[in-house]
Amino acid sequence: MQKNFLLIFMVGLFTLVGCGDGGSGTDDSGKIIKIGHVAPLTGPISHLGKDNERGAQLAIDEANAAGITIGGEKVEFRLLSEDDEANPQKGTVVAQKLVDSGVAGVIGHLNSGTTIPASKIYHDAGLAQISPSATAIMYTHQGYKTAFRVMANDEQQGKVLGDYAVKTIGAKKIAVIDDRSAYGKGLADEFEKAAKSAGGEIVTREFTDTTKTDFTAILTKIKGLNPDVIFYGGMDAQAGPMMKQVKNLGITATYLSGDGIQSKQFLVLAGEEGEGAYASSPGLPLEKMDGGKSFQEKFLQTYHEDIQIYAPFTYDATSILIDAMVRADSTNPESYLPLLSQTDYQGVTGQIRFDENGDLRGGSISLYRVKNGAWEYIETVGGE
Amino acid sequence: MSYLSVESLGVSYGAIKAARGVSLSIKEGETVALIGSNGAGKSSTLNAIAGLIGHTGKVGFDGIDMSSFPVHKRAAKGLALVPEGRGILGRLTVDENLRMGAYLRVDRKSIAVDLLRIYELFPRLRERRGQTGGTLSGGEQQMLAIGRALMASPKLLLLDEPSMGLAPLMVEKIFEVIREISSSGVTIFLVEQNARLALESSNRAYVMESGELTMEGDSQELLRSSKVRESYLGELNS
Amino acid sequence: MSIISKGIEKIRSNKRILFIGYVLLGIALVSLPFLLSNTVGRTWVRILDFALIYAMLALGLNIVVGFAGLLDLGYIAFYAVGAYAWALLASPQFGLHLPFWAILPIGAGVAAIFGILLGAPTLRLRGDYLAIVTLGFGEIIRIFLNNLDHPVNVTNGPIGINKIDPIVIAGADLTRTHEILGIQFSGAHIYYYVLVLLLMITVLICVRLENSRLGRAWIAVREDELAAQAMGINTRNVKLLAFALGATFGGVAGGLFASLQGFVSPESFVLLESIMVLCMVVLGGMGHIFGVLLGALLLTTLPEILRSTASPIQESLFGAVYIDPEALRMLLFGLALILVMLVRPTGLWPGTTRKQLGNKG
Amino acid sequence: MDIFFQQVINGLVLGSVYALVALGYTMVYGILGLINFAHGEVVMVGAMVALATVAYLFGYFPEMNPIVMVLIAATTSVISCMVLSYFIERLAYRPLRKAPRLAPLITAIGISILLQNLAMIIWGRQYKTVPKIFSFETREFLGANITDLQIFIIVLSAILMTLLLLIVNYSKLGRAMRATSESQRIAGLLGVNINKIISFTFVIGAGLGAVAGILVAANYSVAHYSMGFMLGLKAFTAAVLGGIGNLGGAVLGGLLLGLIESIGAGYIGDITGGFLGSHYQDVFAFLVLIIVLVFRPTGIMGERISERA
Repeated sequence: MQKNFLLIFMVGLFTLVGCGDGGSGTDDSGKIIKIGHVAPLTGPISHLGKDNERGAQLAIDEANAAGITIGGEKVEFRLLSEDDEANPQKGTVVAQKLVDSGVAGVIGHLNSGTTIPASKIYHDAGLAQISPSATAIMYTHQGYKTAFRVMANDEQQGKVLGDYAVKTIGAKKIAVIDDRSAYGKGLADEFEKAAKSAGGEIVTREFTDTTKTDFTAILTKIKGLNPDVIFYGGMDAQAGPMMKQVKNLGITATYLSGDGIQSKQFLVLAGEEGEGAYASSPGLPLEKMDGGKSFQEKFLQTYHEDIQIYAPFTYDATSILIDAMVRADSTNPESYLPLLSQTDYQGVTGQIRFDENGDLRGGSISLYRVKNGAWEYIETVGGE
Repeated sequence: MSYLSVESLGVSYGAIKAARGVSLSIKEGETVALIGSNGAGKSSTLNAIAGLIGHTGKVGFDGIDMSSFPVHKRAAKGLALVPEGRGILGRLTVDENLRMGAYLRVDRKSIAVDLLRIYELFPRLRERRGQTGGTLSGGEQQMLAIGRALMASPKLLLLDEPSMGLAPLMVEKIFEVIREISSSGVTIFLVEQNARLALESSNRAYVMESGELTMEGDSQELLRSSKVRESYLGELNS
Repeated sequence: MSIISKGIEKIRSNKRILFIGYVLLGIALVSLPFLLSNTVGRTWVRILDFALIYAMLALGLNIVVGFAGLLDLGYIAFYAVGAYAWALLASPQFGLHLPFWAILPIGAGVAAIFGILLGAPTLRLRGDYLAIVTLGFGEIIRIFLNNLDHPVNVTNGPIGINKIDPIVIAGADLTRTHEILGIQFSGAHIYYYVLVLLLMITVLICVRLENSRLGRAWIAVREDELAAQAMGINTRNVKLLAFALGATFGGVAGGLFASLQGFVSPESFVLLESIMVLCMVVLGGMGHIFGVLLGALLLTTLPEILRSTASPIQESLFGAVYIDPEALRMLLFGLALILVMLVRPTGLWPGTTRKQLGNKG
Repeated sequence: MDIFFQQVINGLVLGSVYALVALGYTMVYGILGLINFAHGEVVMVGAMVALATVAYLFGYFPEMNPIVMVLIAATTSVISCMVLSYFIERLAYRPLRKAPRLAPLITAIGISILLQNLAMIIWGRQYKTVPKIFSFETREFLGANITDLQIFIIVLSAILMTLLLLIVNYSKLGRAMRATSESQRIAGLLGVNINKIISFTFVIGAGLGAVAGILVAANYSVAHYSMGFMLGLKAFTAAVLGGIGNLGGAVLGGLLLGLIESIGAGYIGDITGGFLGSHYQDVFAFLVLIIVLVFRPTGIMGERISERA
């Protein structure tokens, strides 16, 4: 009986929500096409989430400025950005929310952990989902025709890095560290496989987690094993301080990592001690791409902050989604999905084509090294 | 001119009224006792005067209305309560307990002098000055509690059941000290269940019954009053 | 609230009104998802699903914290155990696909065993020492789940387990959309009914427990352990039972979560979740079953409500969005926790009889 | 063997910081019986304010002597944290002093969420880095590497902790704090203004926390609005390990936890024959905690006095 009270209370709350939703008015500049975006906007990696959102927003702004017509009607794109807090459960809630709001497609999520459970919801709704940065192999291997990614997966990147460590850097003994996130573990696993098959020896596998800033204990242990290369599967926020500790402990091994640290943030956090670190990043360097430079400048102009890591990827993901809609002349997923899977698009991160799983076909991987406090491009491996 | 004046003081715990309409006054230099049976509201009255518990009515001291003062401000005005159960700080040493007594005083020299005086008064405490309060015996704790109160050099000393739980010999010793303090000029308000002892060592006394004051008078006279003798001194009318 | 309680008392005494009340409540519960999906969107049905799961969790924790007075900061571990038990027994991970009626008791049982495992060594501990040990226990479980991919792969580590079987009844997958009598029922919608049913059972068990010998023993232990011992209560067993029963509820909730989500990974079982469940219990009214329900529903829906209102409110108040709506949302959430506690320190809806209990000595 | 010694140094640096933060927890706990969950966030605010101040000074007065700069930043940070902590106690804890025990715990969590998001709004989502105004030498010491900064951290923590222990054990104020922590009632009777002492406790804890925040930020050269929570939690664990409410225990617990984590991470693989690796570092730390508490239910230095509340 007492539940009736609850009910009244709840209904009251929901009415409030209804009012809130009523606030979003519609402009008359064209038919509104909503595009969803999801990334963690609160919590420890919210800086990356915001970066992603900005990349997508820039692509939307450009499309709107170009004045696109779909189905004979002038359209205006609008980004609906949601926060999944890097929490899988919240991830499915906001996924459903986007589906409810009638988005025409979704860019996201950032983490593999939230991308995978959400992909089922988008799949059930028949909506296209393009993740800019979820690299877990599992994401595109569920048999969903709606799941795409514009970044090399762990396997592709790990293989290039493993080969590079042994063949180019010439490492015999390698120490591997990962941050126990889906991303870090996935990349480190694939790296380990590739390095082993290239003839390298993994002397130890150490672990940290995404909340830590002290790595001296595992680094000291690694120091005792005297490896040639230390590989880290993880993000810049940890890699920066870790790099400093590597140098402070007097370790001379070469530091190598993936796209998670190929950022300005790493350079800032690692400071002088970052000198000489290698990192990879899927695609080609922005400077080498048509429109890459201008994207970079526009980003800085608009947001007064540098690109973190994945903004170019969300920018490309959003662009190819819009491109597919334009080609299909429809915002209906049923019509544009087949065209999306046939994408052949020159993005700022490289040539984007999908394989049958929705993975980036022949994704190229570029390698960089820190020199004089900046990432210096070395070479691009793979790609066509 | 009364030193402590209490007007229609009331204390309640939820719906239970522990004391109501209590009005009393104490003159400077007097030793006044408050006697009554267990649960009559004596301790509540004393705690209310000290500010330990909330109350209604007025408590005036030395010409100041303290009714709205929190406990530490009342202490600052010269009230010192030796609470029921002694209230020794068990983790502090004897010496520290005594020094805490002088918390509000700033004159280091006179504090040192008083400390010596207390140790003279209670040589047992001197022996145990480095021990923590929790390790003392009941009697020693009572000495410490009184000593600590004296360290505040109070204008009015409030004593709550100083004889409780002590061996007869110790009780005598404690009351000897109380009389000594009284003769040194400190005003004392004493709550005691041992009515005979209380009346014998006070000038005046109040009798409390179920939360209200029922009698008041000269201690010697009360000792002779048949009602008091019957109810509180355990003597049957022959 | 006292007026409402009195009103409830009045209604309770009248059987006819009571009956009508139950019928209305039943209709309201059945129609709520329709109402929500047609007004504020189907997301809200999903949010409600999670709210119900959290309600179950909160009721379980309420047994440990509210009834028995044992402060547990690692409660989410049992939720995790339940979820992983389901995930391992009904997914391609080991190729096992047990039916739900078999896994649910297994998950509950395993969680209960973990409850006892946690309880046994910590019985001597009191208050906040217990809190930190339970917190450590919760973290230990999460760390193991996160790392048991090596040397033998059990949990898939941080990557998590995908493609977990849903509840299947009569061949129908409950996470898919079904059409019954011409009405479309989404997966979330069907789960809602399953969850409401299970939550009702949970509430019933809790009410029964509270009024049982065991319930009184818990309260005795909570109020004064020594006295309880003196009364002849075997405090050790009573506490262990609290841990085990609380854990069981957590395990069931975890299993339901895994099957609804179809995916589990250690990210869902972080310490913050334990703290949130505790907040639900305390904010709602510790020890009072319906208060705890209210707390769970409020704290799961409030962030979602703020999600859709944070920027409109700002816009209408200041004409523009100055503060990042996501930051504002969490800001308001934190503020709400503080304000509610300041205004109602015993919780929003404390039990009427035990309002005074649980106070500091 | 030089690796072992290096691990000990690593542990001492980490432990010193834990100990400083743990003192804040344990002082508040000792006096109020409250787990001040927001303390970790105060540490974060300390780091952020110091960083913002240094960045400001660096931007506007690049010629300023770096030592002066750091001193100004540290003072600003310590004072801000003290003021912040004072108001937290005043507004969120004091009204709940007579409330059920868990009520202030929830407001503490609320404050923690509030502060994190405020910090995010004020300082942004980026990881902040500490500008390099000093260059630190790395020294070889018995085969282990240690930077001047790390030596400074250990020494400064030791000085602050000694100072605090001296104040608490031998000053009038310290006596009043101990008296209040034992019995607010009796302390009040003796003329102690309980509210002042409690405020003071919060303020001192916050000051130490701010210093810890600055040291963490300086040592790892990174600060972020989410850095406080885990650090706070570890420190709280350390406080419990040592025996919560006991200052010496907090110091011991902090150092011990630092050592356990560092030595544990370095050797856990060898101990378990390679079955468990450094990812079980925290498991190891919590296991030690549980084992200690099973044998000594009130922590290493905790007193066997009846539990409060």
